[in-house]
Amino acid sequence: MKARVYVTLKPSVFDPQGRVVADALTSLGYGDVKDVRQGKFFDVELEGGDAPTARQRVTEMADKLLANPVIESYRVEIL
Amino acid sequence: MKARVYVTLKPSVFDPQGRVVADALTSLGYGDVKDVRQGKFFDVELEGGDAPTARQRVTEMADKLLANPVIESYRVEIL
Amino acid sequence: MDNAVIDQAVLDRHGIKPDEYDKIRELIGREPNLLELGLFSVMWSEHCSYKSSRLHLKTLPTTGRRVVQGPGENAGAVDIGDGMCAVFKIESHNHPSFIEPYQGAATGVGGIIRDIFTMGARPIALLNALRFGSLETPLARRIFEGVVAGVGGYGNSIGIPTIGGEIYFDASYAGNPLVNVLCLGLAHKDDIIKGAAHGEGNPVFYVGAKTGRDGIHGATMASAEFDEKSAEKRPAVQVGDPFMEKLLMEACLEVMRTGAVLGIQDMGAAGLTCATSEMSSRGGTGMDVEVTRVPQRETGMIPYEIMLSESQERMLLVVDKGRERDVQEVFEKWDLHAEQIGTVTTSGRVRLFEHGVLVAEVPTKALTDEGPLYRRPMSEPSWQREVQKLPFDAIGASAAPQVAFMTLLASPVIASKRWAYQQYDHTVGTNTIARPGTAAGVTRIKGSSRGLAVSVDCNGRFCYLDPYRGAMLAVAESSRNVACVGAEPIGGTNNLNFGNPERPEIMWQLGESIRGIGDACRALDIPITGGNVSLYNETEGEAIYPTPVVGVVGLLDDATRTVTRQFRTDGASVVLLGDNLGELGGSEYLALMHETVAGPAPALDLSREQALQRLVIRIIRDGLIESAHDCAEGGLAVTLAESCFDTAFGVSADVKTATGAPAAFAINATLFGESASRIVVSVRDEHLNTVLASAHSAKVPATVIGKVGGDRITIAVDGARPIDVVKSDAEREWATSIEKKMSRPETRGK
Amino acid sequence: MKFAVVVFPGSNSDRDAWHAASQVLGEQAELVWHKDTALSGADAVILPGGFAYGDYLRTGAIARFSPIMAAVSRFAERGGPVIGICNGFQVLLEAGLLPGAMVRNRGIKFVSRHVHVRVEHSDTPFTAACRPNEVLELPIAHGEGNYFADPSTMTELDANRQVIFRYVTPTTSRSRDGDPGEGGDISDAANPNGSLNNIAGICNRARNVVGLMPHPERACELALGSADGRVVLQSMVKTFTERLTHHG
Ligand SMILES: Nc1ncnc2c1ncn2[C@@H]1O[C@H](COP(=O)(O)OP(=O)(O)O)[C@@H](O)[C@H]1O
Ligand SMILES: [Mg+2]
Repeated sequence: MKARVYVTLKPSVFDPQGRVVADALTSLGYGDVKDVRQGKFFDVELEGGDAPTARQRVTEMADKLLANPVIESYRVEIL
Repeated sequence: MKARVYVTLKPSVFDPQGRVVADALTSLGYGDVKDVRQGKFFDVELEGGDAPTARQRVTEMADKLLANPVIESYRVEIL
Repeated sequence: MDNAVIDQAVLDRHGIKPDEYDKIRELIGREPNLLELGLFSVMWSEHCSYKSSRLHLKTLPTTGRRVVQGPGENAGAVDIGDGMCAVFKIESHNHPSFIEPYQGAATGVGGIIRDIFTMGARPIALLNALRFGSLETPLARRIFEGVVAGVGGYGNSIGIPTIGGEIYFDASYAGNPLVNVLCLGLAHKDDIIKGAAHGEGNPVFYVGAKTGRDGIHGATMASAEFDEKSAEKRPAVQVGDPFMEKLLMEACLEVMRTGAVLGIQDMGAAGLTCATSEMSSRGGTGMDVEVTRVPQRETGMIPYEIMLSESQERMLLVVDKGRERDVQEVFEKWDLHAEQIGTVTTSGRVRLFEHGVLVAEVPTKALTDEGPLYRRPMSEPSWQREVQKLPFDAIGASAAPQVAFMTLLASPVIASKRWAYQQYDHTVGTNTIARPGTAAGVTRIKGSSRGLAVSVDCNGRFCYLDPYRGAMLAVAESSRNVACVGAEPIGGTNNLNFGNPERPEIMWQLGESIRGIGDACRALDIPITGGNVSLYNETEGEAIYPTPVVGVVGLLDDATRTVTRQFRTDGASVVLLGDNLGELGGSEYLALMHETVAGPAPALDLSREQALQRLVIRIIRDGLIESAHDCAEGGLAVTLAESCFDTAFGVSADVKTATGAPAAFAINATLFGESASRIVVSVRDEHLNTVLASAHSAKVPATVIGKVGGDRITIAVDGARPIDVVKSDAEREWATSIEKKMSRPETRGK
Repeated sequence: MKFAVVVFPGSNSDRDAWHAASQVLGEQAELVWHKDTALSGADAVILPGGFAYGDYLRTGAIARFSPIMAAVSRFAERGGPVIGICNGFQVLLEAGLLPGAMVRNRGIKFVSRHVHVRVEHSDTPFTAACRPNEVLELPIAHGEGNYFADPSTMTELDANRQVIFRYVTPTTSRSRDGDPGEGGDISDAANPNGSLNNIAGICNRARNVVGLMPHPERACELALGSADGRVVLQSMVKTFTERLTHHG
């Protein structure tokens, strides 16, 4: 079973990495770049199990460890 | 126009971040975690333009800046 | 794989010459199989066997009353009193840093840190010597950006302060950046442990990161039968895991204290192959290894891949039989698992087994000692004498001194390197006495009054103009920098970065440089305890400047009795120790203002150099001077300016015209000439006569050339005032030049 | 008094804190392994700087699960003084012992240099010995020191006077010698990492838990360039001894 957890900074949180990338792109001549936000994802491979259990367990992992609710939100996807 | 660029380490490039997360999850009691790989993504927002041009431009950006061809591969998706 | 035919193509891919192959067959008395060929190819590689440089390295002075460990071990060690040793070595990671700047530099730092704690020493400081192409090119900026981030990313995380280094930018490094990292460690003399395998039947343990296909040399892997097996999944790029290294470092230092570890070695270049053969060779023993016991990160790895992998953060230990548990416990405390992969034998051979089946058997000495040794032909380049001429009449009009002054301050070679070192944690450990950018790195030793000073130096331009003298100048400068903080030089290390040694003129540069290092170290009484050689640094036949980076370690009896380049007292006298000869050969002034790299390298009289260094050490210990700064790139004018920077003071000086250059260039030669053996010190009035008297009795020329104070930098030459600027303007040029250049857009594209 | 310095596997300033407390201040200090479950009678707890678990994920994210952290929380709940320095601050945030979170530095680079911070309130166990608005010169060394909290949390922090240190411009007069050292002003230029409102350190509502990014423990001896950090540790001692005299 394989699941992917997408973690993104909440819209209200300033994203320094995204900003730096956006600036770099603009100065590289991509004037049409309005905004860039950087996120991360985790591909979690699980021993056996079915989709629902996997989703439930991985959601738990995201709550506990993978994302920080103060600044981040996440989405779980079963691959 | 909004595009997302997924950047992942090439398959056999060592991923210390994933390794540490996997270890942490295991010691948190998720013994069924076999492996974790970490990746990142960039949400690029473009001024106007149509899907094909957006894809072509963002692919260009990925080649030039967003991905490191030596150890990473990427995939562009139009949102 | 035994029946794999070893034809010319296979030999070529393994970089093994026909005569070398004959020698292999002679040594093992039969045809090697592919795995055995692989073992020889990495152990007999230039990197591991030093086949081109060894005969020359033998000529270096490696002994001295303080030397506890010379070349041959993972690092050198010198006695610093109180039963303690300074353990240090320098390593290069040049090519990997070109391929992937961040990871290349990071893993370079990781490698040298392992060399130090492998000796039983706790790493306490890092320095680095970096070379890049011109900062005007995007490629150089990208590599510079990545390398600095990588050096910081690894060292910061482990918590070893980076306390110094040097950075040059020159077109000759455009395709071959240099990343040399020096690590300094501290050990009790009796705790020093060697990388040797002793005692038949003792278990051999593997600990650390799992083994992947990282770093297996592409060429040696390209053999047909592997291609189907594992096509795309073989990156040469190693990725560093500083957290794993931190665990390894703490665990290894702790496990060594149990006394259960008889020998230990890191798996660096040539990985498991190098560690198993070197350890048994040093112990005069042998080793049996079951390769399938080696923890693997990837599936389907064959013995060839396991033995040649250069995965990072791995150690090999020989444990006292019966004490396995003690060792396991310590590693488990650090969440590490030590796996027994073999045992020490008396066979004098490395024997590899796959599921109990013997797959390779080679005499250890054949791999480590019987490797090829080349006395490669050397010949002075045809152009050498030519570039030593300085055609003043053909380089255009002498530049306006003040313009040249401001331009020099903004030159990346001279400008403040804070953009880089502010990315390095230099305060962790609470031992760093001198902040980067103010002097040689100075670290105190807790529990004693002592301190250690370290500097790494090399002016590649001088070495290009004259490899022999250039190398001597590198030793002199490194040692001088250490003396300028009041430390007595007690040991040295070196990193020889050169082009392709199969070209006689490159080999000549290498030979001359080693001769220069040897002569200078003998004269200045600095034993060389180790080092590293990096050859083939060239692209499309264009070699880098010969760059023998020299690292010198110095001892301070009282770590608080030290000074920096910074003036400290308003109205103090500025004194020049040494002669201002006005030599412009190979100067930054010529390169910058006249696009000329030519002329004789500055003269060097080693006995005068030594007198100068001994003098400055003494007057610093006696608390007689406020600051000391040696004259290097940019000459006297830049040294005076740098003595004002990061202080509240300006300076006004008046010097005599130097006679080293034709009249038209006299003033610039006086201000910007790069003669060796000069130090600018500042002295409070009450000590001035004592200092001048000590200089006189030490036969060191000493001239009062000015006073500290005001908010301008004013330098007069025989009354005329070629330089008169507001200090803060000059300082801004110097301080911000590199960050201005680095704030330009980047791409990954080369 | 007795300091407990928690040692996570990737701590790298643990010995620095231990040295400052025991060798410089001459107090008792003990290194406590993160797998331990008790603080063995400590009067104050220091969570030191470093990269507790490599911190490739989020700084401090994994450390909060270490066995010792339960003991640290209990100690804090009972009003025991806890200070988190740099990585220790990040751990306190992840553990929820302090509000807010850390984001990557504004410039995305690791920043290692000396900064100036103004002591906003001296009514915490870690600033009790400071003069009002005293400005301290302390080293920073971090890549993720960009403090963030949502607007409501920010209002609370101000309402409850929980912002303890702010990055300010250097003072003309060095802070420790006599002069109160005013002139340290909040400005964007003085902000090394983009922290909201130049926040360098905060405390909890009960004021016994403090976190800050700069390293006072690395600035306790003039030989190291600044001894301004000593007052932070001295504050702990002061608070402790005063408690004794009150209760004793
Ligand atoms: N330029 C040099 N001068 C003196 N000793 C050197 C030099 N280059 C290498 N050596 C010595 O040769 C030995 C092998 O070097 P190396 O293969 O780099 O060791 P390691 O594999 O531990 O890095 C070391 O003891 C090193 O100090
Ligand atoms: Mg090594």
